[in-house]
Amino acid sequence: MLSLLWLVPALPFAGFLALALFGRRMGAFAAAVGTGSVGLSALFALAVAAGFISSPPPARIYTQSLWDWINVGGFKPGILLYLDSLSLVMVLVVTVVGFLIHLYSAEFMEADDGYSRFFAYMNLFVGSMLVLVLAGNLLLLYLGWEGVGLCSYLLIGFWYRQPENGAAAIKAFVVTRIGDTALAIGLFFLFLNLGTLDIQKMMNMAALRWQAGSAYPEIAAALILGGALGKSAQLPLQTWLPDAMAGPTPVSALIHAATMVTAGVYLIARTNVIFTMAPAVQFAVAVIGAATLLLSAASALVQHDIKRVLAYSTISQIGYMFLALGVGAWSAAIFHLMTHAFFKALLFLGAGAVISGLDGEHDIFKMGGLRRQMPVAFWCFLTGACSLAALPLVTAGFYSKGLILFSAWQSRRAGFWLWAAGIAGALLTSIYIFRLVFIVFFGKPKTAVVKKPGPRIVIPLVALAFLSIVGGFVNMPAFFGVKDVFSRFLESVFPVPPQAASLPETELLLETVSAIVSLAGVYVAYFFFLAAPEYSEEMARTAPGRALGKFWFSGWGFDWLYEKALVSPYRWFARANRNDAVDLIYSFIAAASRFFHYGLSLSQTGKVRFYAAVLALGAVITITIAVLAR
Amino acid sequence: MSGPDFLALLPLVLVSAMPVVVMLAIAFFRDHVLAAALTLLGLLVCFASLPFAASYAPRHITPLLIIDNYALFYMGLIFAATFAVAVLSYSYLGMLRVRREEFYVLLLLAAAGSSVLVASAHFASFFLGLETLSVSLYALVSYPSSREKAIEAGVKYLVLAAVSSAFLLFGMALVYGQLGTMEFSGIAEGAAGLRAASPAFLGAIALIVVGFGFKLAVAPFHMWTPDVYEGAPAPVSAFVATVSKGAVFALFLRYFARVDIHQMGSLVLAATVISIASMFTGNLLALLQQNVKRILAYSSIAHLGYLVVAFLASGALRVTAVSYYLVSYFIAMLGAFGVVSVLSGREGDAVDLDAYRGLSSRRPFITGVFSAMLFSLAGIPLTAGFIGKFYVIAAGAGSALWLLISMLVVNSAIGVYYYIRVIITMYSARAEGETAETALSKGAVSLGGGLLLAALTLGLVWLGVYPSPLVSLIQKTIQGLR
Amino acid sequence: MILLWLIIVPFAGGVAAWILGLRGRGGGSAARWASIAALAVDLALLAAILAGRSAAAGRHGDFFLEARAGWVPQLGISIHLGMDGLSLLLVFLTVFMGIVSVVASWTEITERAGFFHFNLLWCLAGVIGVFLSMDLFLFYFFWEMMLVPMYFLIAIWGHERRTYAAIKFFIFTQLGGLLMLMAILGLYFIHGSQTGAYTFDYFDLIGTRMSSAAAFWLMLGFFVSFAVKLPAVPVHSWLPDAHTEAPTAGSVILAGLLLKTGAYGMLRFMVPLFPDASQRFAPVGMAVGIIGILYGAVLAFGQTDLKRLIADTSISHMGFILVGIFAWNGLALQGVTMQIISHAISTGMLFILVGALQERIHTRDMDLMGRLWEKVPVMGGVAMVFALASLGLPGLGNFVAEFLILLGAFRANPAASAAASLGLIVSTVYALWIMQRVFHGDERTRWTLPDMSVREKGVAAAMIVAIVWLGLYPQPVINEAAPALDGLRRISISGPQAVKIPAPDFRLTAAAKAVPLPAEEDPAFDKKARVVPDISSQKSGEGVNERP
Amino acid sequence: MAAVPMEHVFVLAWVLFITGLVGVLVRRNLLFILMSVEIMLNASGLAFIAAGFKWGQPDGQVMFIFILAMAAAEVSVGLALVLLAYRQFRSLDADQASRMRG
Repeated sequence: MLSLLWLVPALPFAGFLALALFGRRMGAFAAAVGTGSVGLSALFALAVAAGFISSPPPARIYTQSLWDWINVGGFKPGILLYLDSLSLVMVLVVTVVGFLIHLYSAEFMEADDGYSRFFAYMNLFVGSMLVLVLAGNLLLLYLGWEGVGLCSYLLIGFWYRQPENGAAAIKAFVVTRIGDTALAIGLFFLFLNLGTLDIQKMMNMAALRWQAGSAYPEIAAALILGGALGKSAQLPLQTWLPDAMAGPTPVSALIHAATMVTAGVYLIARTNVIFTMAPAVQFAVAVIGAATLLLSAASALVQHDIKRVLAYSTISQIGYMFLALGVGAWSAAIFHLMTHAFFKALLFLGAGAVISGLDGEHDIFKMGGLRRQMPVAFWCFLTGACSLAALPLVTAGFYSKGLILFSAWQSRRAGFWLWAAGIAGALLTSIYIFRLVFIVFFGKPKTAVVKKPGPRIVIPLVALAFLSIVGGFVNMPAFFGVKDVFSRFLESVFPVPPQAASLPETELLLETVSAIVSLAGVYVAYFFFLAAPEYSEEMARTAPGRALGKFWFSGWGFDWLYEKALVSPYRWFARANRNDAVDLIYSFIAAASRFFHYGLSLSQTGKVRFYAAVLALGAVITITIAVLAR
Repeated sequence: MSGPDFLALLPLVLVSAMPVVVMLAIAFFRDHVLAAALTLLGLLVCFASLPFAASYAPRHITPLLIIDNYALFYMGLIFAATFAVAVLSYSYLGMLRVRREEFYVLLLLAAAGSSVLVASAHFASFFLGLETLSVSLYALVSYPSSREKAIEAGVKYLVLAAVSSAFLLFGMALVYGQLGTMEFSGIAEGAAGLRAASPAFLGAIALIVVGFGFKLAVAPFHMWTPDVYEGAPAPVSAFVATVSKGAVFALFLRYFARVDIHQMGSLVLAATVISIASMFTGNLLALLQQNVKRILAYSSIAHLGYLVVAFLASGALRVTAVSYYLVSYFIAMLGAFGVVSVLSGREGDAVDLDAYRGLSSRRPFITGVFSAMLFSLAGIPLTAGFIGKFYVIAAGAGSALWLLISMLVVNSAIGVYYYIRVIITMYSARAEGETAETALSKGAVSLGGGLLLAALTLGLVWLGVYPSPLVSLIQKTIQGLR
Repeated sequence: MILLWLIIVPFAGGVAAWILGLRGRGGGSAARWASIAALAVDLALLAAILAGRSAAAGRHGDFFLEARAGWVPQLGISIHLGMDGLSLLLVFLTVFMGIVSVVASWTEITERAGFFHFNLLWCLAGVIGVFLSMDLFLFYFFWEMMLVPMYFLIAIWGHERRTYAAIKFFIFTQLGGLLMLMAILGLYFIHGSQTGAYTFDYFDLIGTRMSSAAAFWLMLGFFVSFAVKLPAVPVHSWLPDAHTEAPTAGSVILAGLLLKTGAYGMLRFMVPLFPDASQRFAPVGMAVGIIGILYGAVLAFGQTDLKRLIADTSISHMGFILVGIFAWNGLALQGVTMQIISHAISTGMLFILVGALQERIHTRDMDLMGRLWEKVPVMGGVAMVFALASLGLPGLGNFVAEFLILLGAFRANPAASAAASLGLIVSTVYALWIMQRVFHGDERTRWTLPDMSVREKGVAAAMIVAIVWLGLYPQPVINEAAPALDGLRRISISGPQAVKIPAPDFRLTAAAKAVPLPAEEDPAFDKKARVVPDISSQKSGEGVNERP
Repeated sequence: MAAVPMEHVFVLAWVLFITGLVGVLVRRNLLFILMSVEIMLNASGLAFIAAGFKWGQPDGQVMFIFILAMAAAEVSVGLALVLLAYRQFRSLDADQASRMRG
């Protein structure tokens, strides 16, 4: 069973190749190829999972070496697949969610003239993502890492005719590449100090050779963190994600919500040994996560574009995952990664259904009352919203977020503050998502619905809604008395978190607080955006409200700052230097030569007496030198 | 004078007899073909006598002359170059409305004078050879007496050459006054005896250097060059650029092979200044020049500057470098002026660079030849000029003349600009509506001219690809200088 | 002897092409086929070498073929050709790129096609000569010889400012070449005066003792010459002009091969001849490389002329080569080799695309393009692949190259490597910018143009296969180059002077027995913790150096 | 003769030489220029004779005869040219003959 592993990433790649070469002649068949390859891949993934669980390989690690990639001296990263419980979880998330979204796209993208191109890119993405999560060494991981970045670029700019889409795509690629470069340097550092990029050996080696808290793991962790920040859109590299919403909605669902953006979380979880040895950087991860979740939740609160709300929400939710990573709650982070994949994909797909239903309308203030016109979309979206807001007991988000908050509370370093940030974020989350629900689905209809979702859209929505609810039950808090299956499953990968002396009562208390907070958020949203919208409008009209709204709307001014500090100067310099200042040196030499040429030409007067004079002068000079310079 | 002496002297005797023979022939049968044929034949005979004479070399013949391999080598070069000039002249003169036959007499006289120069070992023979050469050249330069430019060039050349002769003579007189001998070997001994060279002696040598400098057209004694080259008939320009300079340089080297210039630091300095000045002056003046003959004139100034670099070197490479460079320079200059010559029409020489535009499509052969010559002058591989330049730089590097060869390198780069500018012009398409067509002769290249150009090109490439035989030959000439 | 034929065949093919091209009608086509035939013969010769090389071992270490004939014995110049893995790869690349450029410019060249192919093949022959010469004079001879045909290619078949570009190219490279000649001669005389044997032979000159000042100046002569060819900032400014104005085949050969001769020269000559001086110069060399990487990218980003943009990216990519060479360890050198090959393919193909585009719309101005994907999706897709190669996307050859270079450089100088890594970011900017301006975005001019023809698709397919293959399975190339690179590193340390002054950065492999191995470790990091494992030193010897 | 010191003769020769040179430089008329050149040549002739006298050799006088012969040849060609030049330029002004320059 496990030996089928290579097929899991290979199938999407094969789909990509077929679509890239013959896609334009396939017509509607392209969707079958695209979806089919990912579907098959998902089936194989399930088969592999069954095999992995039923007869676990030794040490719960299965590796499959395909071929030698590079072998220079001791540097020999291979094309090596590596399966353990962590990557298995990721593979399942990627293939299953990926398949659902492909299915959704088959209908969603039907009218588009780039139908086959879309599926080609999507297949390439799934393939790359699978390489990323299955990579046995960091270089192969880097290949997948950049590959998904590429697909993200391609799909954000999928509708290439609009320049702003292209700009968003480039921005996404470049900003993530900044992080990637840090990661690349990290790879150099790791290889040269640990002698391998093979993840498992590397971790063993690090534990063996480095002392916890010394400069080596700190540097390595910081560099890896750089990569993760870019890919996962965390402060200060978060600016690309809202703009990335220029891509088709399924793309946002798959890449910018469920899978790619969480790759940073996966990377840090993967290299948890190093982060554990680097307490300073790990704490920075937590702080960055906390800051990001708050900042972007605030931004989500004031957006008009339905997808931008979700985009900020994604950043914020990944902030939670970083928070979890930062406090050493590895499995909590992965747990939230999984549930987030379900409910955020669901939200995006629901939003997509709404957008296509309204003929491409993105502005939530032009929507309204869709509850009746699009009941399936409404119920599914509501499920996702509940899960995101972590409404207690019945949603997956409740369990995963609760675990994170609990872990933050337990953290030895600034535990309370991290928890407080998380809980404040939870309140904001619940407010902004229900603001969205109330504005879009309640109230008066403002735009006519032109299209109802067909079965290929409904099935994924329902499936994801289902997962958004049951996905949390795999890991319940201790006081429920149910086993924390998920954490146990990941035990072989992650070290056991340092258990502070805390009682299940504490956990119960915290869960209760967060349940209350999320419900309160729903009420606040109801009050300000449905029951009494005039209050919120009033608030937004005051000077500080306007300023704050604008500030939040623009994502805390990061774009502005980067534009002024980096992009504009770079562009200005490149333009100004178009003709290459260095060339001036040579132009000057050429000009000087011309000058001397004309000067000397003037000396050739054609007058014989002048020539004789020069001759005489030359004679004088020669004699002078000969006599005086002895 | 013994029998072997006469045999060793045979080339010189022959080449001196030739003008007389041709003159007599003209006196009886005034015929262009006959005169030309006699000239060519005579030069061939002279050339053929060289190996014969070589078997009796080296040999001092009277205090005036020395026949050694070195002298014979340069005589061979002179004969060959004169032969080429004569071939070119034949078709060139065909266009002129003047008496043609005396041209060959003058040409042979000039060749005879040059031959004396390269074999001279004494101020007197030096002076005689030089003046024989010069006076013939005055007449040759202004030979097309109906051309205004030719007369102007003749007058300029005459006045300036006479002045420079006066410098040279005066210098000789002063040297003689101090050392009491006019033989080069005696002067060398005397100079070595002087040790802390006296200012008077250095001044006298400097005057001689001025005389040499004028003939070699190195800066700052170069002013006449472009005007004379432009005004003179193209074959004569070729002669002035090659034989006249080559012979003088050969003598220059012989002279200073005896008198060790490196004992006289100030002269080395003067020569260095002259060399650098020549390179820059020549190349910069040529840079944007539109007149092809003037370009070649300025180029020759620069090339003599390069040669001085080799001259300033010491060691075995010095003579090899100079000789090899001179051979490559001879071929390239003869070829270049040859091209100008065959393209020239009755009204005047083909000097306007614009007229060369688009030549490659109309005259591919000529274009190819000219390109090869220019590439050689620029020192590009596969041509003799490449090896020549390599030798010069090698000689300089071998003597650690880093300043000079750096300057040479810089100047090569400047030089490349105008050489390839000319080439580019030939290969670029003619602009619409231009009618410079008339400026260049449309007539077919004469058989002789064509063969000559082909032979020169072949020689150029041969020396560029397989320099070894010539190097061996040159190395045999070195002993005579020690 | 077969080595000599490798050079002679293109020469002869060029002459044949010229003669065939003189016939009016059909002459062009005949010339093209003659060129292809000549290059195919070369390819066959290479195949023969590959097949039978174990039998014929050269005199010198890693050289499996050598040929030697007298030339100018008076000066100790001989026609000494030698081939090791590095040369083999580069000659192969030359022939490959030659075929590609002939095919790519099949319809572009209509005027004087015979002469065009003559120049093309002579240029290739010169490049092959450069890659095979083991005599410094011969090397210089070929080095200068390839300029003239390239000059003609630019000056006759170039675009608007061809004259300016051709002259600029010629003067820059000529000046550089002459500086190298000075250095060669300096070395020649130093060696000759010490040993009494005046020779230009590479193997004899290696290990010449000299004062460190002399070594520095001579090294500098070589460096400047190679830096001009490479090109490195600030002597790069001939490149944008030459590449932009050259016809497609000219640009392909310039970018693909001529620039690489500079890299090759540094690998083969500069460092092995002057190991200590190069090592002392390394920080400066790396700095020059880094500046090149960044400056080239900035320059590229500022352009509106598509071809000029691509030309400027070469400056950036060649900066990596400089960094790699001055890092001078196994990883970096393998990276340099990979970069030489990958960049030839990626940039070559980009130039072919620009050429194809210009043939169709007669402009290179990106302000006039935009949204071309709509019209020519295949071309757009191909362009995307090579734009991505240009920015170093993993899975394509350039990534392997740049990663290895940076990895090796990190060992030698972490700060420099980190700075050079910024190149990964700036290259992204310009590469995506190309796609945005040309294929995406607004339609600024309404063009109607056909997509790629079968011939063009064939070229593109070959290039894509090559670049992907290099990206996913570069091992054959690495194995081929390994003994040669190890050999270079060995001779660069086993010279007499190197024994005196142990050079920590110029390491040798286990295969070298003469000198005790300095441990391959990074001094900067080693002080605090003994964490340096055995990386490339011992294993590279065992792993890839086993060929007899 | 012995009464005249050697140096004086050389000084005279120098003076003559420079006089001639200055003549070449300042005179416009071609004929005068030629005459000035003759003065320069004669200066060297004088120097030769003096040098020959100093060393008691005939060589100096031989050289002087050579110089005379050469000067005659030169002048004959020179005058012919002057004649032609006059025919062309209708003037003997040396500065007139400056069609070629640059």
